[in-house]
Amino acid sequence: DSSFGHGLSPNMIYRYSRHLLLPSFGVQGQSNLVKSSILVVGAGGLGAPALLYLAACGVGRLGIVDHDIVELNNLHRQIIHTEAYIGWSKVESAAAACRSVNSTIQIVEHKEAFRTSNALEIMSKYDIVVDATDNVPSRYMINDCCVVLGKPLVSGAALGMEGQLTVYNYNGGPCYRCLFPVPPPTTACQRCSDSGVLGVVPGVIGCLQALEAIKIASVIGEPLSGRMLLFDALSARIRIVKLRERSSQCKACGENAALTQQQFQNFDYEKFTQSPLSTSPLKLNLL
Amino acid sequence: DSSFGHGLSPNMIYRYSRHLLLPSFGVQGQSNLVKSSILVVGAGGLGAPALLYLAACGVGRLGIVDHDIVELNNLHRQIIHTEAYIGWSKVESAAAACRSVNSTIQIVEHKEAFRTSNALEIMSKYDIVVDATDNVPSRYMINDCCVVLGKPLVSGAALGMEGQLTVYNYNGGPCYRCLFPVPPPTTACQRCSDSGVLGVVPGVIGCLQALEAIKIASVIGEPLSGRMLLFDALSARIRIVKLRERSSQCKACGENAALTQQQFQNFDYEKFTQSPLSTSPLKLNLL
Amino acid sequence: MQLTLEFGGGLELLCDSVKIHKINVDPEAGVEKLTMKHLLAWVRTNLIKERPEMFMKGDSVRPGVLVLVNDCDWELTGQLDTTLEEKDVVVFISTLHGG
Amino acid sequence: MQLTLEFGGGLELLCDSVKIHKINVDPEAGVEKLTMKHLLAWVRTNLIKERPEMFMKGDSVRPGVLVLVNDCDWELTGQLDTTLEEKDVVVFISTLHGG
Ligand SMILES: [Zn+2]
Ligand SMILES: [Zn+2]
Repeated sequence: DSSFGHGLSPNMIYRYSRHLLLPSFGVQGQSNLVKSSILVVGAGGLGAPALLYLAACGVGRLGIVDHDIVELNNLHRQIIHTEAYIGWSKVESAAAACRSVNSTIQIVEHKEAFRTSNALEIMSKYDIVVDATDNVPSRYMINDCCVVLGKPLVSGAALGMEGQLTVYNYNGGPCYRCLFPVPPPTTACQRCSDSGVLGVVPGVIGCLQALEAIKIASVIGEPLSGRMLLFDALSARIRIVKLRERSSQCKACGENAALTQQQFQNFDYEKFTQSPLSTSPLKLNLL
Repeated sequence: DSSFGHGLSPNMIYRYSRHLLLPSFGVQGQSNLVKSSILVVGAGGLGAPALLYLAACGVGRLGIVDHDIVELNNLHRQIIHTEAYIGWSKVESAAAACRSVNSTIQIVEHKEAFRTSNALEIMSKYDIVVDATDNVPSRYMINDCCVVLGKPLVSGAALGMEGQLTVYNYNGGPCYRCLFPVPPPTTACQRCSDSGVLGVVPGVIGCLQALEAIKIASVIGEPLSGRMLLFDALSARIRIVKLRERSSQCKACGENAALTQQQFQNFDYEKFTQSPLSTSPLKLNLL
Repeated sequence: MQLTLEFGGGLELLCDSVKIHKINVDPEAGVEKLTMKHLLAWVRTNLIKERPEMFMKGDSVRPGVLVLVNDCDWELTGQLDTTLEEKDVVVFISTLHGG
Repeated sequence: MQLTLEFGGGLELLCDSVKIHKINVDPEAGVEKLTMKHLLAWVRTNLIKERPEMFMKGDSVRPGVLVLVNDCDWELTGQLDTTLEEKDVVVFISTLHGG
């Protein structure tokens, strides 16, 4: 610890020197980061770069939730996992990688599926949540849990050659349900495992998720709340668009909503979205 | 090898299945990638994510040039290096990381400074060049070498809270010297080591460099040639702007230029830019 | 009236995989202004080649589709009643869930 | 004439670290059109607070600065002779070299 009030040890000052030199970040930004805690749900294509950059930058406590195991066909995009970890839990693999780049932060392994039964308990220990999952029911569940607990949510998605990014439930801004009160038809809900994704596309979005989480945690800049970034990798075009405000009619965050912890725990997200929370393995038949 | 003409083994088909599923990429895109070779100059903040994603996606031969060693104050942004590699050469460290995510590609280690004396020989072995360096003379030297050898150049830069990205010398588009015929005054040339950089900013730009290199190598989409991406992390704003065309007056690629290999080798880039090719270590005095 | 329409997030698959459409469309006979409501009907008739239920539900877009008029959520511009002007850019994008 | 000026890549440090400036500037007396040449002189007088040599060289910008008029390189619009119109956005950005 330190007697300078910023909580940065001499070792940290050396490690994070390029952050401390930045006038718009500096000692205060790094000090805020070191005191913050961030939960990343999903250690896959989005979570891989998000976790590495969050660990490297010095977030004080970093939680990882996933129930999946590392497979060879993940490695084209999930750059946090190595061949040596095929067959291991993604959380153990990701945690080991994070520790190897920064042994000075606390890394918490949640080797379980994120469900209504454990979501409140897990999420309540963190300041900021990063949604790096790959399916519709998880996105509603994580959003609602963030609303119930009052946590900002950095939400990213990638499929094919496209990516999307925004910050929900931040500082009076809209939540996921404000934008999407009714779930899409199941036929419109493709997953990377079904439809493919160019590996570096979640790479770009995952890095941007880390950036937004860092901005919120260190209290710098303007987070991407009430705005959405739309990324088209093939044409190298990016749009940042203005979103609607928080909806007073929203079933999660609206004026008369007041979603309770009990209601959240009893809500059936698979039934609501008519989609399973877990992915079934891919049957590929190319030849 | 394979008897199906696309050069993909059953193991590759499984590993890259999410690429093969993509209609706009598919077997042809992956096959092009596997047959391509990419040189990344610089295994630092930009090179780290670029190298990991290029290795993971299946580029056939990946070259890494750097003369630097891994230091603790690199680790906040250079996520390819781990604490265990502090004091090692960055090339060895990066190559080990790339091999651990993909042992099926060829990784070539160039543990030396990129100089006019070795540039032609090194670069001639690759199809595409990624400029992930951090200083002005290197940027002119790499550009000119690409012009002499006719290689497309994916150029990224990051400093502070900002990043820039474009593709030079591609398909009749402009080169670096078309845009910047005269080097900037040395007082305008800050490096990350002097001025600081938020670690995830080169992360975003490095991923986008990997993407552009992948697009060129796999012959898909519209590379960012004649356009430049300007990224402002603090405000979460991105502009993609239209650049000038190739200049007929350009000293490197212009009509009457015809820069020869001999002229390139004799050109003094440090004198031209009045900046050294190597960085001196940072003296930080915060306390 | 000249408009640029863009489809993304998979919706382009409904229009021959073409993402950007430069179109000319006029208001209904007897009406002065071109509204989003009329544009949606026009798109369904003229651009959507297959599975129209993946684009529309009733006279609006299906759940999960964001509509942006000049880079602004159509909830802010009046949804179906939004009046379009010459050279406006309208984006239809399906929200993604992959990672 | 209302213009938006943006400074980036470190040039904002020359104008009190403010990146975006909404300004009102009129053509020179006796001249009808506002050109980039006049705007540069105006910026140097009114916005640049320190080290003007980091922004200009002679009557143009210094080497290493890109000038963009409505997201387009000013080499394509006529450089110093570019005529500006109401609500144009002019970006001055210093090229970065870090990594
Ligand atoms: Zn809401
Ligand atoms: Zn040139």
